Amino acid sequence: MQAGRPVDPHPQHKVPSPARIDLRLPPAKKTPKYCRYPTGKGASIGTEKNMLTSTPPVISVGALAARIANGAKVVLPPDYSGCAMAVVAELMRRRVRDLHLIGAPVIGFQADQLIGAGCVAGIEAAAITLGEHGLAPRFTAALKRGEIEMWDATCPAIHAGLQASEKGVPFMPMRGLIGSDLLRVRPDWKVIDNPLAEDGKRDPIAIIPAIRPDIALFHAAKADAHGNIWIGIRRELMLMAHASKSTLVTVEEIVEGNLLDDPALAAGTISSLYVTALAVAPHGAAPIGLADCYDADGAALAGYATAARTADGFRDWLDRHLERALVPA
Amino acid sequence: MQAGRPVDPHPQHKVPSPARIDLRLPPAKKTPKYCRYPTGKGASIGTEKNMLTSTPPVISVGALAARIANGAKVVLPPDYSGCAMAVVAELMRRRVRDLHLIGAPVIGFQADQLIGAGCVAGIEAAAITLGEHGLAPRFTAALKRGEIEMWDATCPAIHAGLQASEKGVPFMPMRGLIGSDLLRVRPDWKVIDNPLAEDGKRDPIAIIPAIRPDIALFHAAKADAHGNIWIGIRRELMLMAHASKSTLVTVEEIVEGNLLDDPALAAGTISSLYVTALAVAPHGAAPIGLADCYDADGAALAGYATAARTADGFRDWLDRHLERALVPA
Amino acid sequence: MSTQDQARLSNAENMIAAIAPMLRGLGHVAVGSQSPIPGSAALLAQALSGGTMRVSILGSREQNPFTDGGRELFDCAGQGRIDAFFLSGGQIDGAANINLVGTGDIETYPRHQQRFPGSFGSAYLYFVVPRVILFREEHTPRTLVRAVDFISAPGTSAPEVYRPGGPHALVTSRCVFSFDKPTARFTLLSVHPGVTVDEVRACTGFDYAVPPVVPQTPAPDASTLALLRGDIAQMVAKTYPAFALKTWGNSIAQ
Amino acid sequence: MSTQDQARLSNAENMIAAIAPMLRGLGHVAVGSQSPIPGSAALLAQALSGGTMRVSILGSREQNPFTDGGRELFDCAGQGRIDAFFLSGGQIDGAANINLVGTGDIETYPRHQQRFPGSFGSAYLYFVVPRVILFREEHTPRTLVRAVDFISAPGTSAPEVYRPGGPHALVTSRCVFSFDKPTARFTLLSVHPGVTVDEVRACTGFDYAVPPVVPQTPAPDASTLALLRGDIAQMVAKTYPAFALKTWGNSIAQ
Repeated sequence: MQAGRPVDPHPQHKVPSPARIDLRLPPAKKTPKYCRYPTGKGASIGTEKNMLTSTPPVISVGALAARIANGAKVVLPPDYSGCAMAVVAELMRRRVRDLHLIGAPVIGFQADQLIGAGCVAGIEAAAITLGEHGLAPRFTAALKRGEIEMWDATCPAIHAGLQASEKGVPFMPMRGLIGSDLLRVRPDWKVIDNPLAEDGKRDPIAIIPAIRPDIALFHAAKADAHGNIWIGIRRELMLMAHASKSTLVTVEEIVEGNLLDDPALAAGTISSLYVTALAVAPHGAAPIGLADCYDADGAALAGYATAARTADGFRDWLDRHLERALVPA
Repeated sequence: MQAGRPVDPHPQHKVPSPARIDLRLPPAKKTPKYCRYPTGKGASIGTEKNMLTSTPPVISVGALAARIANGAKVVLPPDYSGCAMAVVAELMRRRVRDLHLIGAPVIGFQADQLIGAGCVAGIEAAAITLGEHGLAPRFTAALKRGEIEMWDATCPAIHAGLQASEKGVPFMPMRGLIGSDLLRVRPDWKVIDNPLAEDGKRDPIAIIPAIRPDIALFHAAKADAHGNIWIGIRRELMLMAHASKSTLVTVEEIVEGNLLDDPALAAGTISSLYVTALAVAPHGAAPIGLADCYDADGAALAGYATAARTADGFRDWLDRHLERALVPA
Repeated sequence: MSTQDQARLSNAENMIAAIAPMLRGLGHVAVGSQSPIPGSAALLAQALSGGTMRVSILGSREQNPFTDGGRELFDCAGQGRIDAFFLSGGQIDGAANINLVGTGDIETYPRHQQRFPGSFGSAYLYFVVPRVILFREEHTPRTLVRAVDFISAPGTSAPEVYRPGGPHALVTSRCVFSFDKPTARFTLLSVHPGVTVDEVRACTGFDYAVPPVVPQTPAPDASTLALLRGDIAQMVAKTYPAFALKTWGNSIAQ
Repeated sequence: MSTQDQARLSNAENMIAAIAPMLRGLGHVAVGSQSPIPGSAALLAQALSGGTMRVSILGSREQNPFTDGGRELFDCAGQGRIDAFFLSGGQIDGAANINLVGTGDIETYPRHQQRFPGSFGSAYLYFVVPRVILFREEHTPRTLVRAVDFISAPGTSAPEVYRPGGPHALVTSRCVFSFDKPTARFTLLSVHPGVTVDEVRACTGFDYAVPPVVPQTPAPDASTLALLRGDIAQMVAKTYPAFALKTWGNSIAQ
């Protein structure tokens, strides 16, 4: 695919029209059969609340990856947050095509690997880097050959675009940017005059269109049986989930109980309301680390960075990696 | 004070200019004297991190209240969040004047009491209500007599205005509102054409100016010795703190250690970075409840609602209340 | 209590029974705080949904999924993740405009004749939630007026205004109106047991369409009623104890 | 190691010693991830501040106060709560424009001759943080250029542009430049020990002002140097282990 400047990378989300009114009650049903909560005398209904609701399905890593179609717009976290590397491996195995990746707000190994494997048509991020392991070599090579579209951004513009979707508004204003060449290569960003400026005073300000990904994909330490996800202070993951049409999550483990019942844990939990499906993937962020769970495997990451310097090196790495990373479908 | 329509309730925050460069190192100091962390062999520097930083002072409830000057613009949480009722009592005792209250986004007993005590010049909120205890009687009476300014809002507009300050932008766009009489009584809100709308298509959208309070005032379950505040899922308190020039907090207790060191607690913690000063006020939200700490005192609240129906009844209530609520200065 | 007495519905139960079927097939129904009748209807509809419906009740400790502060409900609605919500009004008019601010000439604002609490989230949620159900127990010419004195949120909008949501129906203690968006007008859809079409006309300050035959609001069958007065009432009591006590008596108190 | 050897500063230490005094008197200094030299300088300045300075280091487990996700640093800066920040550039030019995107004619974007990682938060933080200190260890005509090929963030702005922040100084392995906003030009402020004014001129691709006398960058006194190489080095090692190992050797490894 040739690089170019599509007119609008973020078409607005359409909300369906309300259905026509229907006053009839549904056909009578025998109560216990249709209520998932226990109705016996001893049962406490309150603590079973989420059993009443539609819970996101727990599926395999392969099945989760299969929900990411060719051409999907996928938002991914930076390497310091929770990266669903097991799913990235599955996407490369399936040779998914034409993904549009969004780094929230920067992106590292996930992007470089997917680009190297030919899965990516375009990328929007404030930076693409392997951090202490240097430049992202497959990204750099693909860009040089014109194989991928690039939407250079700046961190707060990505946050602002995602927050616009989170709030259901078409844009967010943002300071800075004026005089940056980012505005030249981002025709979708505009500068307007602040409509609230004092009379007669010019106050130019950039506006950033909403970013509405098809899919948010990330890895977290734990989910509960109801599909709530604990993310702790990594709230960019919550923003990603709020902004996206669907959210796919891998977790280290599924714990008993309800994360929302514990006031301390609830503060770091994304409700299952925003979760489309999840899969259990122990060590699912490796070789990148997962805060408070495991450190990054520096040797593995350095090995990748070295191998990926050439297309051949990357192919060898990929073959070895996919063999190792086989998961049950 | 007569009700009216001031031109701009939210003048923009001015950031001071950078100081001139100074390359000289400060005068040499003997190391241990100027470093607050222990330097002995056994000391772990890392865990003492916040001892290095400027920590908000812990002062008395009276001293905290004394930081709220006549005419201050104060943002207060709704009754379901953490209300610093002990400070409200002190403000009434001091007969603070001309406060501009902002409910984030609705407000109850705090506003009604402060209005009854003659402390309030204006109020911005999406609703003023005592909830199950009915209309706010002193608010209603003051409005009828033209004693306070009213800036009627709608919940997401207050959130948007506070988020604008949180992000350092002059406004936020918001859907809805068009055709509402709120736009007639809020000349500071404007409707513009979405600058990103498709060519030739009109898409009117409201823009809400930033709300930048002088002070955020609230009560929370706990602080740590470093001045970090645990708020759990009550993140409107975090938004209030981010948006305000200064933040005053009362807490049930101050705990040992550092809330930010625990990944679970950190997720529900506001950094001391945003905290100007704090005071310990056990049962400081009473008679309103504090989630997971104590319930509301329904009889006390009902008693207030009844007494406050008349000006005389309110004065009697206030005398009794301030006598009971005496705290050390 | 005779079987007949047991089957007789209170005003609140009539409204719950009228609202619940309007929620059928929806994925996520949200309820504001201090809305016990819609809350009860939503919990009943959820119980009948076979586990497909999610209900979020503000102010509930247990039916509340929100962990991102007070703004999350509104953001969630803006994202299109809330299918139905409930609004009331100190005044509601025939064009489904609602007034939560106060009565009197708007030129004298804010010195109202009667001040209501305020607009809450109505000026936003009415625009973005696809199925907004209006409810008002008091059905009199004082509450259902020809034209509201203050529009907290308008019933309809010009075509260029972004508005995926809007009014679906109005449920009172006497009847159910449906709302027709193209004509911006209510239609009398059903009257509750014991209420006549003429009585509705006499008690309503606005004009509305009346079809040749106005059916009675369908009553819940015996098992649904038992569910409402049993498990649902117990769940409602957790969030709205005063309402549950008034509606279903001491047997529900925990 | 002789006393003289001990006093000799490495390139990194020269830069740290040059940056630390620029932070004096500030309340809150923030440091991006992968910025060990500014991070070390900030921690040193904090230690010398008598407890009045707060330092936030992105990517640090222990010096990081942010609990509101990736956006909080930027929001915090937008609120005016960050007094100083540090930016680097693949290219930096004489007007303090920085390029973090890539080299080559912008008309061929995005097919750069050399691609850099990207602009990170520079296009915002450069505008809103009052004291932005530019740093670049490599001081050559390749990095310090006449005009950057791509402006990630401009050094100055037109008067009508909201810009409470901007460049304060540029610190390299050879010298310190101060930045003068009205003339949009750097001035050579000091050269590091062993570096000459001519050497700086030869290695710099942009033009700048040179005062009649250019002092040497003040070296830290013995106790400050001991602090840097002792406690500060240990703190730095927690967040930047590779840098600490390279700069201060194995004795620092934990």
